[in-house]
Amino acid sequence: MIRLENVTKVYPTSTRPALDDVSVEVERGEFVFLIGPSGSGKSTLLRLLLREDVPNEGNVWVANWNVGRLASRRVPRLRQRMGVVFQDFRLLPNKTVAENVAFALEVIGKPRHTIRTVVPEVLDLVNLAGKADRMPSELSGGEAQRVAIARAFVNRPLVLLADEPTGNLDPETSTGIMTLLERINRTGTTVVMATHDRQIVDSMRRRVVELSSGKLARDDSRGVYGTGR
Amino acid sequence: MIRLENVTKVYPTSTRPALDDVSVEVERGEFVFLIGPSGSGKSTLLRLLLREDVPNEGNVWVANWNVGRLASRRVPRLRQRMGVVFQDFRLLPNKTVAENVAFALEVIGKPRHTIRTVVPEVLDLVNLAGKADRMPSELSGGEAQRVAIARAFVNRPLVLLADEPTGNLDPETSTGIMTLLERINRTGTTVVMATHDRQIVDSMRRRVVELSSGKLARDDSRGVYGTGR
Amino acid sequence: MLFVWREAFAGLRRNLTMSIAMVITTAISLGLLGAGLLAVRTIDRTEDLYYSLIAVQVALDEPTSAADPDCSSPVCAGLRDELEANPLVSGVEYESRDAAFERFQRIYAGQSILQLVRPQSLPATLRVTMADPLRGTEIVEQFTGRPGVRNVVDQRSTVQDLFSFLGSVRNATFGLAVVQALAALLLISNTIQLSAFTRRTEVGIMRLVGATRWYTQVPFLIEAVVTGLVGAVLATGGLVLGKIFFLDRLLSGRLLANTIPPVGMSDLLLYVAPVLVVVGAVIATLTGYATLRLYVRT
Amino acid sequence: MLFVWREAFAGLRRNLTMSIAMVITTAISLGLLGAGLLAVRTIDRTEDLYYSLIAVQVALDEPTSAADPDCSSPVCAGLRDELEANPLVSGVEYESRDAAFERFQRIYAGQSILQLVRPQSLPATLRVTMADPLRGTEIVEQFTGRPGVRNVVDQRSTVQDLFSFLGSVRNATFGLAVVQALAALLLISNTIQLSAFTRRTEVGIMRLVGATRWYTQVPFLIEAVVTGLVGAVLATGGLVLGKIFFLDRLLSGRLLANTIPPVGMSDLLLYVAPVLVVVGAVIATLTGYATLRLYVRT
Ligand SMILES: Nc1ncnc2c1ncn2[C@@H]1O[C@H](COP(=O)(O)OP(=O)(O)OP(=O)(O)O)[C@@H](O)[C@H]1O
Ligand SMILES: Nc1ncnc2c1ncn2[C@@H]1O[C@H](COP(=O)(O)OP(=O)(O)OP(=O)(O)O)[C@@H](O)[C@H]1O
Ligand SMILES: [Mg+2]
Ligand SMILES: [Mg+2]
Repeated sequence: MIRLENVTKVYPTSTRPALDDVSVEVERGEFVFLIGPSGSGKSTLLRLLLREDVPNEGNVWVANWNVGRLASRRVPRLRQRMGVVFQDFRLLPNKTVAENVAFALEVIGKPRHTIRTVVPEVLDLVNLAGKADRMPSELSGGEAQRVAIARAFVNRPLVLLADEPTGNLDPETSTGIMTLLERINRTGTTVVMATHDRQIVDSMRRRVVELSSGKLARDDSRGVYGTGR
Repeated sequence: MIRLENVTKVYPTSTRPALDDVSVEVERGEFVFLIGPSGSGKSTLLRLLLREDVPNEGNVWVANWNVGRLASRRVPRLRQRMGVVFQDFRLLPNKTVAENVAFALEVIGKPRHTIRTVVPEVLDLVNLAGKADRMPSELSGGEAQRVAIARAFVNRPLVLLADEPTGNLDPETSTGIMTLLERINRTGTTVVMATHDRQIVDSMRRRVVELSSGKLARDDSRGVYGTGR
Repeated sequence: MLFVWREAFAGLRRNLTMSIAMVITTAISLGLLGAGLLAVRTIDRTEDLYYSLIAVQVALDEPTSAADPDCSSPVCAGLRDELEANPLVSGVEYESRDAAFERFQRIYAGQSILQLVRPQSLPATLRVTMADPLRGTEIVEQFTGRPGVRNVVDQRSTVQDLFSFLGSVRNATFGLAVVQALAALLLISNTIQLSAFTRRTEVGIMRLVGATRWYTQVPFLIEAVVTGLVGAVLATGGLVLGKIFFLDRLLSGRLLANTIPPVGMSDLLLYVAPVLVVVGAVIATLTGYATLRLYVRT
Repeated sequence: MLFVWREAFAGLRRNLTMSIAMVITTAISLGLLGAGLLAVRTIDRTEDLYYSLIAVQVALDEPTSAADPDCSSPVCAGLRDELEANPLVSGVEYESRDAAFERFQRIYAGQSILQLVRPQSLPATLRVTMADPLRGTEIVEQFTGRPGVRNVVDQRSTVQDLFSFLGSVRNATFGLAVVQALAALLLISNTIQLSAFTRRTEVGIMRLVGATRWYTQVPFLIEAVVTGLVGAVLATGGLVLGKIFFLDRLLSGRLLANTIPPVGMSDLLLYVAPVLVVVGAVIATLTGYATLRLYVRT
């Protein structure tokens, strides 16, 4: 489903590569934790998968797309099959919670009546049924994160990328989110989640890919967070 | 230093109060963890201290200012004596890392040469000495958070408010940040920190104020995160 | 599709003062263009009017003028026949001294110069209509100094002054229209850039969620085209008001009356207005498209 | 302080096309205002010119005109003395038939009407300069029909046409200037709102870090004032070009030559330009200030 072949990414203003000769393969339906200290390149890896940026060297494959070499006008189709939860939410500020979630469906041309039934279901799933008409600025950090998850998941993507989706959540809500992601994963969606949350990684016992200064440091099929601290 | 007297805050678009009759007092030089599940009102409490919003009922005192009743033109003076680390960083997007930190000094009219010596020191303290000329968009999440901390601390505030300053950090960096905040606290600065990080709270053994649905649920002088999960 | 229109009008509304300024500037620009077109049209009209009137006048000398009410004298008839035979000439008309005096009285009715002129000072004239009005000088050369001829005048040169006046007016309006159009172009381009800029985060997010470039950009284009069209309509309205309250008064004022033909409402609505609408829409679309291609990366 | 200027110019640069559009619109508006002021000035000048020239003309009858080269006949001398004694009259000048013919030849040099007029058809005239040009009709009434008088004409009324023409031009330029000023105001106000809007996150953060309202808003105000000033300078430049390439040609063109006095460069630079600079700066400042108070909350 996802394959990185010797991928290197150097940001123009930076001297040290953010990703350095990384090769990883993720099968369809896998659940992968992406860990590593701050600045180790986790977000960068996810950005390459989404074609927010292109690698300097190596190839990035998602499904059958060679993401790094995709023509710009093909990019929307790729993204329509992926769901993303960003570290900083990235909700549309002028749309309500429900409209934000609906947008991911509008973009792929889903008919109105489908949207009207699917959106409330998904909001219910993330425990935000009562806040459908709030604007993003009127949400707490954790609530905004759950809206972002709802939007990423609503169009049943092939791959779901999540960049620290529990970063701003209390342990209880985090557990809820993880249960949700597991459920999504069980429907066949490949999930790649960058995280710092030791407890979650340790308790779930899924595949762990660790980056360190842009290099692949570890790839355990049933890993824990690590030995530090 | 900080005193909340029966403070209630209801957002216009919301039915349930975000803060409900909360009374707390924090002495000069204290270190307080503010905990509670997502949406319990932590950020709201900090917003009231900073006069980003005013309470519907009750009084908020910071030093000798009655914050809720302060004339608008006095607000800048209040804020100049406080340092804040926001949940979403809030760095100035068109200024470099160094300029962002310098801005907090410019605002209080510090002379140029002072700024030129103090800023690199503080950046060194948060381990960002090499990234002084980066733009905020070129930072990883954790790096941005450290810039925010540097800016909040650079003008030696009376009170430092931090809204989940370790939310996006790996355990190691988190420990570094906490050491930093403790050091700042030892210089006499009152620190109020909202967090979800169980490990940090449990290991530091400081005062813990817990909110639950806007109500004060607990106030332990040497508390732990709680019993859940 | 609905989304696209919703966004376009939201864009215009979101920034109402900006939209108004943009529409006004576009309207003034198009209005000036329209005024220039009207000047051109009027010049054409005036030329038509004068060219049908303009003739080479062969004034006859005193004896012939005094004695010949119908050009029956051999001198007059000879001149007339010769003129009629000339291939440059399309027609010849005889105006006797009495007829000339009557016309003079008509033209200068109520003006003090009338008191200075008596019938005896006016000559009888052969008014020669030219097949090609530009070649009047040839007739002048041919007939000057002939027996019975007092002098020969080509009226064309006297009308030239009027045309140079109208030409100046046209150039000035076109000049202003161009400067103003520059402002309008910049404004339209700018509004789009700004719309795109203020919404760059939003559009960026949309693109990340899988929206196509077309989907996010068409609203901006519609904003531009609507501006162009509304501007054209307002410009036409402004010209109608200008015609009624300024031009009609100016041209019926005594200084210019009977020298410049009035501007017809039909010229305005059937000739100028459609041009403005088309120009407004096309320019706005092109500006919008170019701006999106060149400046809007997201 | 340095910060403030840095931000203001960064603001203008950040949005260059917008700034240009804003400056052009302001310049055109001020330019039209200036053109209107010039028209007013020209009307004043023309009035001055004509009021000093305008006189009541007492034309003498044929016998007196024919016989009297220096107003020495009793009829003429009597009329002159009586006029000079009249308190409404500030001066009387005698123009003999020959002098009148010379002047006529001078004014209409090269025009066909010259051929129609002979000395005999022109009367000798007493040109009466009025102490109060508006009361010419009283002289007309008093002297019409007196022995030796052919007729009495108050020239003022004939000049009225010219003034109504100039008045129309003035009204049209002022009208356009007002509409354009509206656009300029909206644009300035809007640019500030936009500057503030695009920077609202930034300004919000600055305020949270303790910046005062003044500190964050003054850059916007400076942007507006700079626009107003640059607009005024460009407007003046445009008027200078307009004067050289349009107005001078128009007024020296034969249709209007010798009827409207030319517009002097000193009028433009010493009278109109300072007004434009002051108006531009003041309006921009007020607009900026009002916009910040009313629309910019942060
Ligand atoms: N746009 C950019 N321009 C230049 N350097 C960048 C840019 N984005 C990230 N970097 C650098 O690349 C490195 C990796 O960044 P990345 O965001 O991938 O880290 P991360 O693992 O997501 O960290 P965190 O856990 O703090 O979010 C960092 O050193 C960062 O400074
Ligand atoms: N501007 C607003 N308008 C309306 N409701 C708001 C607004 N801001 C916050 N709320 C609501 O107030 C409640 C408390 O929000 P707050 O941001 O204080 O929570 P929090 O404790 O910081 O949560 P988190 O840990 O998720 O950041 C939430 O239910 C939220 O939906
Ligand atoms: Mg990251
Ligand atoms: Mg919060």
